[in-house]
Amino acid sequence: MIQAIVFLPLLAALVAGLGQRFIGTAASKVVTTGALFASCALSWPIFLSFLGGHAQESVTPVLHWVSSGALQFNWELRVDTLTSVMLVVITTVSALVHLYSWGYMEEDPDQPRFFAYLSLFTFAMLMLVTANNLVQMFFGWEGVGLASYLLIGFWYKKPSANAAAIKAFVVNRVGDLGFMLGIFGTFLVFNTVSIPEILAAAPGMAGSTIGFLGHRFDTMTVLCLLLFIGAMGKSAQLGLHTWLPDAMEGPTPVSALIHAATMVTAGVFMVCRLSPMFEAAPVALGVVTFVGAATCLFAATVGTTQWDIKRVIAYSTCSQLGYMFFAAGVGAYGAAMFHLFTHAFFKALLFLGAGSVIHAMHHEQDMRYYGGLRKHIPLTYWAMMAGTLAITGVGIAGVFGFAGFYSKDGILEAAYASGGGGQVAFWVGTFAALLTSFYSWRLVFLTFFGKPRWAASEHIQHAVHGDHHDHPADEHSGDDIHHAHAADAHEGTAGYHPHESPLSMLIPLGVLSVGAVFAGFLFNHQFIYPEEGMAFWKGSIAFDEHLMHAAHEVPTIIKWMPFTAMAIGLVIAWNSYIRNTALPARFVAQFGLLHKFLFNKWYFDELYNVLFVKPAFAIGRFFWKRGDEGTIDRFGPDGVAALVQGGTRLAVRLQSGYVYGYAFVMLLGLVGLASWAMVRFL
Amino acid sequence: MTADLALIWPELILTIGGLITLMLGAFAGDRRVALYQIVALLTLAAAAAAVAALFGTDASVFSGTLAVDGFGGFAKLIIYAASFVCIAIAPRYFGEAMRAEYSALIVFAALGMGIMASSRDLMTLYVGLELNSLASYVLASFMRSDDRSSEAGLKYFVLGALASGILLFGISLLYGFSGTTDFAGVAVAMGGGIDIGLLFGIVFVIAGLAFKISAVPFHMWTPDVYEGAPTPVTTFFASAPKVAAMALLTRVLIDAMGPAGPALAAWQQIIIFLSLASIILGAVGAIGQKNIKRLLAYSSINNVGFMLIGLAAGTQQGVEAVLTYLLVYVVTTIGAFLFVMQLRDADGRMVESIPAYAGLSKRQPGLAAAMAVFLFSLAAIPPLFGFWPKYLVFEAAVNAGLVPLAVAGVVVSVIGAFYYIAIVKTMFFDDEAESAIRNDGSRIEGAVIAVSALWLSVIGYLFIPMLAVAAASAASVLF
Amino acid sequence: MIQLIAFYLFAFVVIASAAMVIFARNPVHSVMWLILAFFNAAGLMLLAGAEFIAMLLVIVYVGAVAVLFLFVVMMLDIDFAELRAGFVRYLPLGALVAIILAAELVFALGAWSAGGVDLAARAAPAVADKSNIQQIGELLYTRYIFLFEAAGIVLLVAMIGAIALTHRQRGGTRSQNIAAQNRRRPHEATRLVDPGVGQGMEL
Amino acid sequence: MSGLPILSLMLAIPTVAAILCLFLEAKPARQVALAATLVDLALGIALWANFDVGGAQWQFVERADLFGRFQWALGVDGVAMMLIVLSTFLMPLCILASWESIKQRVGLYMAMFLIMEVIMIGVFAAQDLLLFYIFFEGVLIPMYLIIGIWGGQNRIYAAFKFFLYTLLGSVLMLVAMIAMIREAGTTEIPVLLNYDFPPEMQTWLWLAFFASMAVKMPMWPVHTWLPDAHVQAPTAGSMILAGVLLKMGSYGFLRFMMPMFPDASAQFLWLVFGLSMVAVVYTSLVALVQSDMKKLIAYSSVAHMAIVTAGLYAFNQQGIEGALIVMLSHGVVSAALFFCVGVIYDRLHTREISRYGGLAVNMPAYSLFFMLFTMASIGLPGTSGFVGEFLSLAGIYEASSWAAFVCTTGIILGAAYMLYLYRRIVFGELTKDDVKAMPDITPREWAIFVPLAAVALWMGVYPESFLAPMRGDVTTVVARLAPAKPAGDAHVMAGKPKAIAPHGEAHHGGGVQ
Amino acid sequence: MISVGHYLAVSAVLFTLGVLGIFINRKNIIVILMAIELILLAVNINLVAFSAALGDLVGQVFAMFVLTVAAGEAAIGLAILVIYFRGRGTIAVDDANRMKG
Repeated sequence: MIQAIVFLPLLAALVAGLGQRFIGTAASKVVTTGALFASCALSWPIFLSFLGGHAQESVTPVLHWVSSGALQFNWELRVDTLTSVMLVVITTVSALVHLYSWGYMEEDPDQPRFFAYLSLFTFAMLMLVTANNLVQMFFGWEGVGLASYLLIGFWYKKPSANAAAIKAFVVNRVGDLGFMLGIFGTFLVFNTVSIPEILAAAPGMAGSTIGFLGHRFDTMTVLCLLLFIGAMGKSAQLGLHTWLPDAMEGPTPVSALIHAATMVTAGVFMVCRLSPMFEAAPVALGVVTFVGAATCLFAATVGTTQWDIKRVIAYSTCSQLGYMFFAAGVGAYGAAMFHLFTHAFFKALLFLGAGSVIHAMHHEQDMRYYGGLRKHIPLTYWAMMAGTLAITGVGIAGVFGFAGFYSKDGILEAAYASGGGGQVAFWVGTFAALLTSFYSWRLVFLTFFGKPRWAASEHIQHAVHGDHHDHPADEHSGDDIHHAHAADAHEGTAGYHPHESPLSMLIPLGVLSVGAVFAGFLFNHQFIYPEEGMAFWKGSIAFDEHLMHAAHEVPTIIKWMPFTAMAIGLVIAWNSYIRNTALPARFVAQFGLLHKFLFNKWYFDELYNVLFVKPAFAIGRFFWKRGDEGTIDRFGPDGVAALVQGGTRLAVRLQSGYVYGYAFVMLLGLVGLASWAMVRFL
Repeated sequence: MTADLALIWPELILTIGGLITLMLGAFAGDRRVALYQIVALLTLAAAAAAVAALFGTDASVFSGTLAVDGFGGFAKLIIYAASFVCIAIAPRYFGEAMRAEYSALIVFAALGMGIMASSRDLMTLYVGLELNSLASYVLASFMRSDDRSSEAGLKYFVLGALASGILLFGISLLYGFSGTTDFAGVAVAMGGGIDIGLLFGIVFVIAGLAFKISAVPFHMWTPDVYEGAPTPVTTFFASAPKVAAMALLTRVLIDAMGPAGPALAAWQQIIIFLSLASIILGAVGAIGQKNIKRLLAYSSINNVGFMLIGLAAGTQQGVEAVLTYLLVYVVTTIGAFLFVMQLRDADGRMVESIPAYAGLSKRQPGLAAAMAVFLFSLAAIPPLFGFWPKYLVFEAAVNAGLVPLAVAGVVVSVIGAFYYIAIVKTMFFDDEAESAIRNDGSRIEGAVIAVSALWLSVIGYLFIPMLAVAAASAASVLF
Repeated sequence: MIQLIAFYLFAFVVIASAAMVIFARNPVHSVMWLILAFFNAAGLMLLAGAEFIAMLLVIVYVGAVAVLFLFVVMMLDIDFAELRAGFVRYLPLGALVAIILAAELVFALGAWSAGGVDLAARAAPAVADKSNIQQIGELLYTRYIFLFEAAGIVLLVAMIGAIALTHRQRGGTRSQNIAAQNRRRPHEATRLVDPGVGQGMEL
Repeated sequence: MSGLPILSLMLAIPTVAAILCLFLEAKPARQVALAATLVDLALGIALWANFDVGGAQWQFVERADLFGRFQWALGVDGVAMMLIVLSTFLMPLCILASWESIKQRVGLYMAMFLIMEVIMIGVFAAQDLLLFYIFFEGVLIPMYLIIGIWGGQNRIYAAFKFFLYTLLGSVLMLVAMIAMIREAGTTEIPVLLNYDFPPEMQTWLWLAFFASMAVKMPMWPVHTWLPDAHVQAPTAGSMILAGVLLKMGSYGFLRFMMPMFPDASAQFLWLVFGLSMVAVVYTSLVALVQSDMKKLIAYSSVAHMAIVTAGLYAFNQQGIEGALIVMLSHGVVSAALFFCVGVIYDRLHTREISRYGGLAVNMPAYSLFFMLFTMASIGLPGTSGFVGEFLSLAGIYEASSWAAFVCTTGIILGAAYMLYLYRRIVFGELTKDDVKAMPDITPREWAIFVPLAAVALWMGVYPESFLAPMRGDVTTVVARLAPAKPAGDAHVMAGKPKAIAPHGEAHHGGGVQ
Repeated sequence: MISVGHYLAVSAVLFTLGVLGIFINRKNIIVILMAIELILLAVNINLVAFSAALGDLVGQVFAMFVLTVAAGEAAIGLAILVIYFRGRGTIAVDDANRMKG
């Protein structure tokens, strides 16, 4: 069964990708989507059986892969609780995204390719989560990277898309560097790359040291940090996050599937999968907590300033991943996985909703040109509302909450309960929750409320032929909300009438809305409650029963903190974008520098550009021109050639043609030899 | 004395044959080319047969002035064969100007060279050498109407006379300081330690002989003479006298100065110096040459340098290597010169300019391919057979402990490869030259080229066992 | 004593005239100096007891070689005035090198002592009761017969060479072709014609 | 099969065909060449199929005392066998690749390629030191002619550089070989493999061999002939150059330098690692800024081969097996990449990257293959590139964490330059008229791409087929090296077994020890 | 009796003069030929002196051969000179550099 789940998407991808010319677009879509739904249908029973507590972990061998001395790893499919959770997340979101794409990608001529890529991605992701050894995990890891690359660059004619694709791949490779070194180190230490064997042996390694780059460090710290670098790359944690916002160049379904629900969470999955290792490395866990918290805060701050609807959600994703990581960092792996689980639903929902908005707005993504869409696309509006409620964590403890409420609170409580660095993370997380609430509601208010501001959008104007409005030239370039409002002074709609999306897009929205609303409520016991958690996870992660106990025992005021933060964020957003729309501009004017700093994403891209990209090219050029050509060739072959030619000129000059010259040379030779004989004799 | 005569059949045949050739030239007229040609060729063939018949003899004749042994035999066979080819190819080159004197002179030169290779006495050495030299001077300026030929003869003569003066002076020293002209006697004298007179003798003798093999710095005549002399004569210079002089040098060094003992250190260092200087200058000088004969002159300087590496080893293995090298080198160089002789421009003149070979491989693929084989072989690029003798000399050097010499040699050989492949480049890579070059070759010459090219390609390796036996038995005589 | 004086005289003259050979501006003078040098060298050899070689030197060199030189110098119609000019520009260096060579040679050869030579190895010890000529003759015709013959060939080659190089068919001369004459038959030499009456001969 | 001299047969068939081709017109020459290479491929496959995994170290041994001083001695172990199979696999593809693009002097061209095949098989099959050298050097002549006659604009400079550079490296090795023969008294490689040369002699021998092999590989800083040669060579020439010829260098490392001079190898570990590390970073960066497609791929070859050298000098099973797989993989993938370049070069006659763009639109099948090989080149798991890279880096890590760290950065830079290349050629708007006119790949090109792609994937998914025959040989080499293997270099060594030792002697941040 | 060293010194100087004569003179080839004769003369003096000192006749025989060869050499040298003159109309050494490099 698990084989079918994993390989059906691959098969579909091959059929659609290679056979598109023969079977046509429609068949390609049917095949891939069908395969995904089949996988999904097969996955849920597995998850439910684990939920029911009567399933056991299993490993299904597929094919021999590599054996080189002690380094042996095979193609195997491992199924346990952790995998089953990921299985349903992946297959469900993927299946829905496939379906959604029927509508969203309808006009695209390259649909078979798109669907093939999506299915290929799903296959790789499934390989990742079913890996029984680190190398197969790495295979999936890289496979999803490839698919991500292909899908970000799906519209390959767009230079920005290509750049973003390469950036995603290369930045991920930086993480992979850590991952690979981590695998090597792990192999060196444990003499195996089989995950169960490593996890079994990991606690025994605590306290030992390993040499790395000329120094000696604590073994498990080194290994875990190296592996964590991999996780950072894939999960866009602070430092290696820069690719994720750019990845929004891909089609929106891709953003929903890969850059929100599944691939980016692979890092979290990896940390959870290897949680026994991390448990043996407290320093590494501290780092994970710190990085997670920092990312959480960083992404949230940036998210508050962005205008592109997808970018806001992308930073939101980044921020949520930060939550998951510090959850893992404080030892609450269950909470991390729970947030991963719920986040998959509501974030996919948000993205797909955003896609629906974009679809309706004729590919305009700038929120400054939205407004008042509530009436035009009500179903999308409600779906987005569900997602927003979920992500901001609306809910009342003990009664009902949206999905994010349970998982986020679980994280924050666990963080608080873990004490020490965890408490810092708690406060950071709480503040981030405020920001989350702010930017999420800001998105909703800007998009669905207020008056239409579409007129200034180029996309809309393209859509509406015969545009008769004259706009000030600076409106297009303005990055200030003023101008949008100036447009509003005229008629904001520009005569454009957004339409609700087709059914194929609305069904996924509906299904995901259900998930966003109920996922937390339904599953929170199994995922994060101490006893039920133990029974559910069955050791597939290092589930800390005591911590979860403690998390449930935190003071009430702490429990209410996230909700309060959420409420404050909501109020600020409402105040800024509904009540007093001039407020943000005033704020920007007041704190220009801060706004600029946040708006430019803390200048990470610029920094990296100066630090890595430009030097790489400059050094490359230097090595080429000055190194290869200027030094090696110049003093090597060309230099020798010149030297020889110099010798040739000398020899030719010596060969003057004059017989007395020749005789003189002979005499010189003779005298030279004779003198040598004299010297030698004396 | 009469018994001795039976052992010098080759020399007798050559003398008589040479005289008959002369007579025929005088009485039958210069027009009867075929007649005296055949006589001369038959003479050489008969002499070679006589040498072959005497193979295995190890005797000393005429009161020890002359040796009849395998070493001399090996060298003589090559010498006679090369001379044979040089006579055979001449008529087509000289045309109307072909005269019997040419053939007779070559026969007498071959006689002189045979004496050189068999000499066992400083006096024999000198007479043989001069017999060869005088004939060579004349041959170099044989195209007397050609300025270049007479200039070549003049230079060759002046410098050759100087060199033989130096050699003679050295011989006189050896004689004076050892009391004898017999190689064995000299060796005995050296065995007792060398004083400065003997040392000077060694220096002068080697210098004089170095001229003959055109080793640097006594090589200066080579490019000019090779260029100026008529091509069949150049072919001759590049082949037979090299063998004779090298054989003579080997004999002098091994027989008269001793492969062991105090003299070895002295001559070994001189030879090493000559060797490296020749390799380097030969390689460097050849680059940039536009005239193929001039280039082959530098190439011969270069190759002599490699042979000297084997000689520097001073071991039987080294001598074997030198002999093998000589054989392969002679085949290659004759092939290359034959190639040069095949090509004529529109006016029927020989094409000596390398740039004129541009694109030759398209017009004359077979000829160009054969030349490529010769060139790569000269550059000692395996799998061509030219690699093998170079390997042998390096092996001899390494086994004699001269590793730095071998290393220097191989490194410089790379420079040497440059100009060989530059010709290949001209023939194969460049676009065709404007002037139409035609192949004026006769079938026989074509066949000789083809056979030598084939032999120098991988087929030669199959002859290694045979060559090894022959060279070993030849070299063992000296030890 | 007289010997010593004679030696120094001969030696001085031979060196001086040798120097004049190469430094004289007129080639004819050079030849003359060369002849003088040979005479004195012959004198040196006489002093050393080599009468035959001394005579040979005079006969062969002075009688043949030097005359040949003179002949050629005269024959070649050379404008001697034009030949007066200078020596190579690296004369100082050349002279220095030459002096070094001479010094080394003198030094090296001065070290000769009969003691170091194994006289038993001599091939042909001179004996007192035979004349120099006789002893040389005996050696030549026995021990060195092969070389003697070979030397003959050397001379032959020199002869052939000299002739082959310089001999040329002059357009104006009619040389005798013996072979052609011998081959000639009566019917080739004469021709019978029967001219018609009054027509006369047409040749 | 025991009676059949299969190796000699594999040498004889192309030889005969080569001679034949010299005298044939273009069309029959092509056919003869293809037929001969296909027959050789069949024989190669037979060789592989009949290779007894786990059997004798040397199989298909042939001996004939033809040359007196040395022997016509052939035989293969697993490593040599795989490389021979690689050569025979690539040859028909090379012939096919030149099917239409070569119009001048086709007979000579085909003859040269067939001779190349003879030489390549000979190099890997030779069991005699001198025979090996003759084959090893013999490659110069045909390659020189191939580059020089059928090459690009600057072909003469490239041909000379190739010829002289590699010759210079090799001649030093010749001197070393002579010394070895003298010392050991034999030219037989199997005997020499187990001969213990005196350590100080090993040093010199190693250096001499290194001079040759490093140039052939090529290692930094003697790599500069490679970009020139590749850029100027015709497509098939580049394919075979990158596919097999570079492997001769690494084969030399494995066959000669490591087992014959184990002490010297250990002694010069730092040198090999150092140069490899420099090469990976340096050449990758240089590749990043290239504007010529072939040059870029050529530089990437240097970087890949650096991984091979480092992997070999890891002295452990993973490192060496990984290096071998990298060799095979690079043989297939770089040949494929050069063919990718050749396909579009044939259509537009320029290697300038900037002249292309947007090929995905009109050449989708081409784009797909190009993508596959790009991914294989940057070592995406599931392709051949990954297995080798992963194994060798894992091995390197055991030997030196620094080396592993620096070499692994190659995966980042490799991705950067290859994807940058791919983007500039295949992606983007299709604006240029001449590019628009380029048709997608022809059936002939399909026939070349498909086998290459199949093997690249096969090697990635099920490398056991390739690893199994070589395992025993690697074990032998590792065992041979074991006594000399550096136990622990404090500066660069990762945790030794000591690291596994429990708590007791754990001391944190102990600096250098 | 005059010591052999004296003779050898004379011959050394003669030899040097001969060598010098070959390369310092750049106007006249005939003088070069004469210089060669000087060298051979030096050798002959050497041989005779050694012969006398050793009491061995081989040196004198050798000297005779040298004389013979020298005569032949002179003949050929002059012959070459003659044809060279015929071709060029000059015997200046400076002009004999048609081939070089």
